[in-house]
Amino acid sequence: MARIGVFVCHCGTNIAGTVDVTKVVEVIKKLPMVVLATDSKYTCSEPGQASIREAIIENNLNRVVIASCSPRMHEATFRRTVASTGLNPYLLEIANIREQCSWVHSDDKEVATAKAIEIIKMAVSKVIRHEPLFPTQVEITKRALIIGGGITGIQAALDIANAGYEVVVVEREPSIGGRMSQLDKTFPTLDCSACILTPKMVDLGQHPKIKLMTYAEVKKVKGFVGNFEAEILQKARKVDHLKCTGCGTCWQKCPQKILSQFDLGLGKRTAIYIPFAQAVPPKPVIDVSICRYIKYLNWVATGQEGKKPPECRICEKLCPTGAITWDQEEELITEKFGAVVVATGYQTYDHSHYQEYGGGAYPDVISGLQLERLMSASGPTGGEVIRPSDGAHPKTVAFVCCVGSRDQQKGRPYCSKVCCMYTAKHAIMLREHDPEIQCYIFYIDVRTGGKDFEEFYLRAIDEAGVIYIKGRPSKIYRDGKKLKILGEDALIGRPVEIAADLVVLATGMEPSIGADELARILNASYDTYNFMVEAHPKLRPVETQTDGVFVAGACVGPRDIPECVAHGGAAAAKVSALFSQDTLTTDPLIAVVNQARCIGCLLCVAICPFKAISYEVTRDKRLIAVVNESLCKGCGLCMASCRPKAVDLRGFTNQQILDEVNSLWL
Amino acid sequence: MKKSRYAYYPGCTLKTSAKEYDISARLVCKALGIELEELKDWTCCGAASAHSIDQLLGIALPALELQAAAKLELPLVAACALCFSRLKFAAHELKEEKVRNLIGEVMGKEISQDHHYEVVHLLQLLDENTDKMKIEKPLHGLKVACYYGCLLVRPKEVTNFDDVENPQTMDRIIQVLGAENVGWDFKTECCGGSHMLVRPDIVVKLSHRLLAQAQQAGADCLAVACPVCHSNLDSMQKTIAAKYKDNIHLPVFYFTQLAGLALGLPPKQLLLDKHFIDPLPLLMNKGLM
Amino acid sequence: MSVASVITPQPVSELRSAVEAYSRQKISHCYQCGKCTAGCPVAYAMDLTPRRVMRAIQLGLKDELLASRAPWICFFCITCSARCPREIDIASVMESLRLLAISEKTKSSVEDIKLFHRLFLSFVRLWGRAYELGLGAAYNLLGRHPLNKAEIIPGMLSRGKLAFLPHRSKRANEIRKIFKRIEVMRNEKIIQPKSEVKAQ
Amino acid sequence: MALDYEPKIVGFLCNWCSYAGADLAGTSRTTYPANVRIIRVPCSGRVDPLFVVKAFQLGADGVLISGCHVGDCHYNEGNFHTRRRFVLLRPFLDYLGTEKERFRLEWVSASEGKKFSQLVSEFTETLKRIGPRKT
Repeated sequence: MARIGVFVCHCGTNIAGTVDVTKVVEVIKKLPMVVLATDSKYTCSEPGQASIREAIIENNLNRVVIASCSPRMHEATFRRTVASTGLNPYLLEIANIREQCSWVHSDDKEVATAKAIEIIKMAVSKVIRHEPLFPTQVEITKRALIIGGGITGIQAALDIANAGYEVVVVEREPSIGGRMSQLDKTFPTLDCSACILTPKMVDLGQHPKIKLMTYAEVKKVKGFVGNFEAEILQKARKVDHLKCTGCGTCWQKCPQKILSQFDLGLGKRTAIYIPFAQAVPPKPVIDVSICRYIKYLNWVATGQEGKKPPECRICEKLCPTGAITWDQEEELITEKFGAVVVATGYQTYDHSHYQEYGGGAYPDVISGLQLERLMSASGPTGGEVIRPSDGAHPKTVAFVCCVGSRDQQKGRPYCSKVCCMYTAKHAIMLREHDPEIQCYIFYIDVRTGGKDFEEFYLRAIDEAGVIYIKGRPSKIYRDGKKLKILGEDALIGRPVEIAADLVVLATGMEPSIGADELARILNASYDTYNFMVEAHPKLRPVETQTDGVFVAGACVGPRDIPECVAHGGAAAAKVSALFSQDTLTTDPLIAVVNQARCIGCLLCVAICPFKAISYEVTRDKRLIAVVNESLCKGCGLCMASCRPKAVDLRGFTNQQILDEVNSLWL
Repeated sequence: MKKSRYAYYPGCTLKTSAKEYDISARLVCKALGIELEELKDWTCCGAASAHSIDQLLGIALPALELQAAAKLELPLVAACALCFSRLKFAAHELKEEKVRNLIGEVMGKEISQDHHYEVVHLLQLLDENTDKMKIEKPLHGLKVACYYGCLLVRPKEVTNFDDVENPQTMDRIIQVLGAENVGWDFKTECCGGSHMLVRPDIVVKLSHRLLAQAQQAGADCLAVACPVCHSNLDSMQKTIAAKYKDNIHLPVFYFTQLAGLALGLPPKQLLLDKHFIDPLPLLMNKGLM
Repeated sequence: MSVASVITPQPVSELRSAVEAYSRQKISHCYQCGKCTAGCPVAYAMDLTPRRVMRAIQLGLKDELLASRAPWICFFCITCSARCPREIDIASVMESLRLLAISEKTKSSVEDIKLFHRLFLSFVRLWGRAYELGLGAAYNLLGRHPLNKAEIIPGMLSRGKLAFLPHRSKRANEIRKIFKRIEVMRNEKIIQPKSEVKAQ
Repeated sequence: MALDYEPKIVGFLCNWCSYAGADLAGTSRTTYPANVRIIRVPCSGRVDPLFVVKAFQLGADGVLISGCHVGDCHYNEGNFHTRRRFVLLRPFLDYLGTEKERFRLEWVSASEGKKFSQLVSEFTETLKRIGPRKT
């Protein structure tokens, strides 16, 4: 039997000035099950709360209605008040007679009073069916999974690890470092990329709290915030990294060569390789797609058809520690995590889609990233800038901006943000490489929104003598040894033609391949270009709609290095804050399934935005829906769609809402 | 769906300045067992003037021929790239009811919407039938720059012909003929088109760019699929060479003439003698004649 | 356009809506990257490059545009449209400017190009087919271009590439009817240039 | 119709946008007719058509459902379902002999206090014009 106490607040004159509180109390007193109705000047004040406590105890109330300001204002406060008397805090209902009554009907006391009474009646009829609710506590696995070992992932990993939590970094390449490790210098400061990156890579590699899994990919993630379980595929390296010392004998002697992806086809690497000299870990993997001995083994396995490949095994013979393990296979590793940070970064747009620029067929039309490799001292040419076609030193270099950016026709309408600056950087650096080089930069707009960016751009003009030409070129064609670029100088309004030795296309950013699949694995949303979508573009930039899954860096959109580092740090802060608690309190105002009623149509499973409903088979072989309390956010979509009304929402049950409606005609 | 019978629209120039194109096309198709039924008393498609100064006329004129072909219930094949373009545009426009009504009024007869007008170009026709080609005299050693021009490939959504920047249809045919198709970057750049009369200076400038590029790419001749391109590149070539003082000398073939040669048709019949730049010496020293 | 003149931009202009109706293109989409001009084989011969034409439409500079040579120098090779990163069919925009200039009867510096088109069509109207020799002769005569292209005429004739007499199609009268009807429809204002075929 | 006729509106407001919007109308002291009784629900998607039908059966003159603007739903996609669901309800109300005008589905954000008060005033006006429901 409900024993309800109703407390009507004056809120000074805010309510009492308009609503005849005494009259209200008189009427409410008479309602069934209301054992006490009283008023106080400021219910939320300490004395106000004290009087509620006393009243609850004196009249041993088991339901409380407080008619005051909006529940969005003080519900939490009053729950605490109620709880302090030992009564379950969820046996409270707030009647909003200030924001939604006194303040909006100040023009008519009578009407306002009448309305206040009805509002309270509704609350009373609802509170009757309130039940004691208990928030559940879930343990948190204080272990973070970082997907992607670029500068963003590295920053996030180090920050979380330094906060004292365990971190696992999963990188699909044989080494961490990402795009930044391919760069020669960085704008606008021109400091050497490797010099600032490699120390961080080493820190990560040696950090006691960080487990590094390179050459590995996340295949599956299930669970929820605090309790994720991830399946990680460790690809076969054919090299035992516990034994390997990274001495380098193997990759110096391996006879099988192939174009290096790291050098973007400008250099070669061997079948057993580390992608670049400062790789972390500094230990090789064997590229099974080209290794001669692996080819031999396959040949044997497939009944010795065709020509017999050589039984090379040179690496094995030369390895001083016997680290080569031919029988090493890929393995699926399952680990538990409390939070996930997606830092999968970007790749550059493939300019072969631009047939009008040669469709990738002209060796001397290269991408900006390729130029980075040519300029890099550790690059395929040892830092000598030469034409890929004939090794000549280019004297006239033309740059084309917005290749794969601001181009609807090519399906990339967005601005990639960094190209204007890295192109200015390239021009400045080329001049430093060879003072005789003349650079022309074709641009649509030069965008220099960033610290010291504008100054950097002007430096390209003033010091490097770059000629900026406003206009997107329409065609690049071969003319003898030269490349001709057809453009327009939009400022003078005439067509221009430039004969260059080397053309550099400032290719834009697009999400790394597979970003969309990963998003699906994590139940995070992604946009039409496969960039990750933040929970809120301004206020929740590193969160996603899925609790415990964070995003950082260029996988969210085009970003430069400082931004990536900042976002990596931000994500780390969020993860650390999460891990600073031992358990997660889950809101008990969530869906519950009445198993007896459920007919197993599973409409709710389909409709739930949070994948919080799954199903199981009962002993009597019936399909029934089951709510995962940690995933459910209590939106109530499922009940509205549930035909047999088997699922209901605690604190907002169908019956309660109907009772509220009813009360208006009692 | 390969067909062996087509309605054929030669277009005005193929009866005069581009005779050899018309003749060689017919001979080659015959050799491949493709029947061309020339539209009876066909009239001009209006290119390139009609659509430039009178939108309705620009659609009505080709629409006449589309209907004639539809009456024969045959797909329509065009030889001239300009005609092809105009026919394609008309077919494209007539998909819209508003247009059908207007043009219907202009032509004084209902235009039913259930015709979908199928228009193809000779190149596509041959490309589809390369398997039927019995190569008697493979054109070994002949380096051909395939020139497509503008209107076959553009606009893609209308002509739906091939890649806009780097088409391959003609190159495939040329390879089947045993010749070498040189890679070059001006396959679809303009030759000056119909400005021959009004702005010869433009034609000279643009055609020169093409010829120079083809020569640089190592071609010893060009293959074209359009009478306008041909007359710009062939009949103007001497003027061009003179103006730019370079020794450009590139015979310009219709791709059908090269096909004819490879199929072993007598050169005389292919009217190779109609060209301003005499191709015979080239063919001789390549041992193809 | 006269270089010295100060322009007054017109965000909304009759010209702009007419062009948009004709060409079915959204002029505001143009962000002036210049790729159209860059690839236009005849931009060098234009007083307004294609990009500037687009800009002039955006600003509603009617007189400059209708007097401009550019739309007539354009011979519809469609390279601009094929490469426009904003997917604007600039070639159709040029075409609509030609049609507008015709319907507005404005004189431009390239009357002889119009003359060529008119002559070409008048022969089609007469014979049902083009008549190259007649066209050449008439154009050179009326356009006062004596001996224009004369160098190739003999060669053409000797190679039988020019017919002395026009070929008359038996369906020429059908053609003539079509010409007539269009005239009638125009005069009776059954079709307004601005609401013509392409107009939505 | 009686001049003193005061229609009764039952309003289901989502907790995150519309309920907050209604609160804002209060904090900014805009006044609107006192004809609406607000029932707070977590999401407009929580509202079961049954509630609406019930309200009309009991004698409500109007029913208002209000949630976040499409795309702004606190639960990502709740209001999409709301929209779909109540498109289906309308013909059914017809069938019950309830005029379309008596049921409204509106999007009011937490910052649209003014919009909410206007909405209520305007809805009340409409209902007064139609007059009491004939039962």
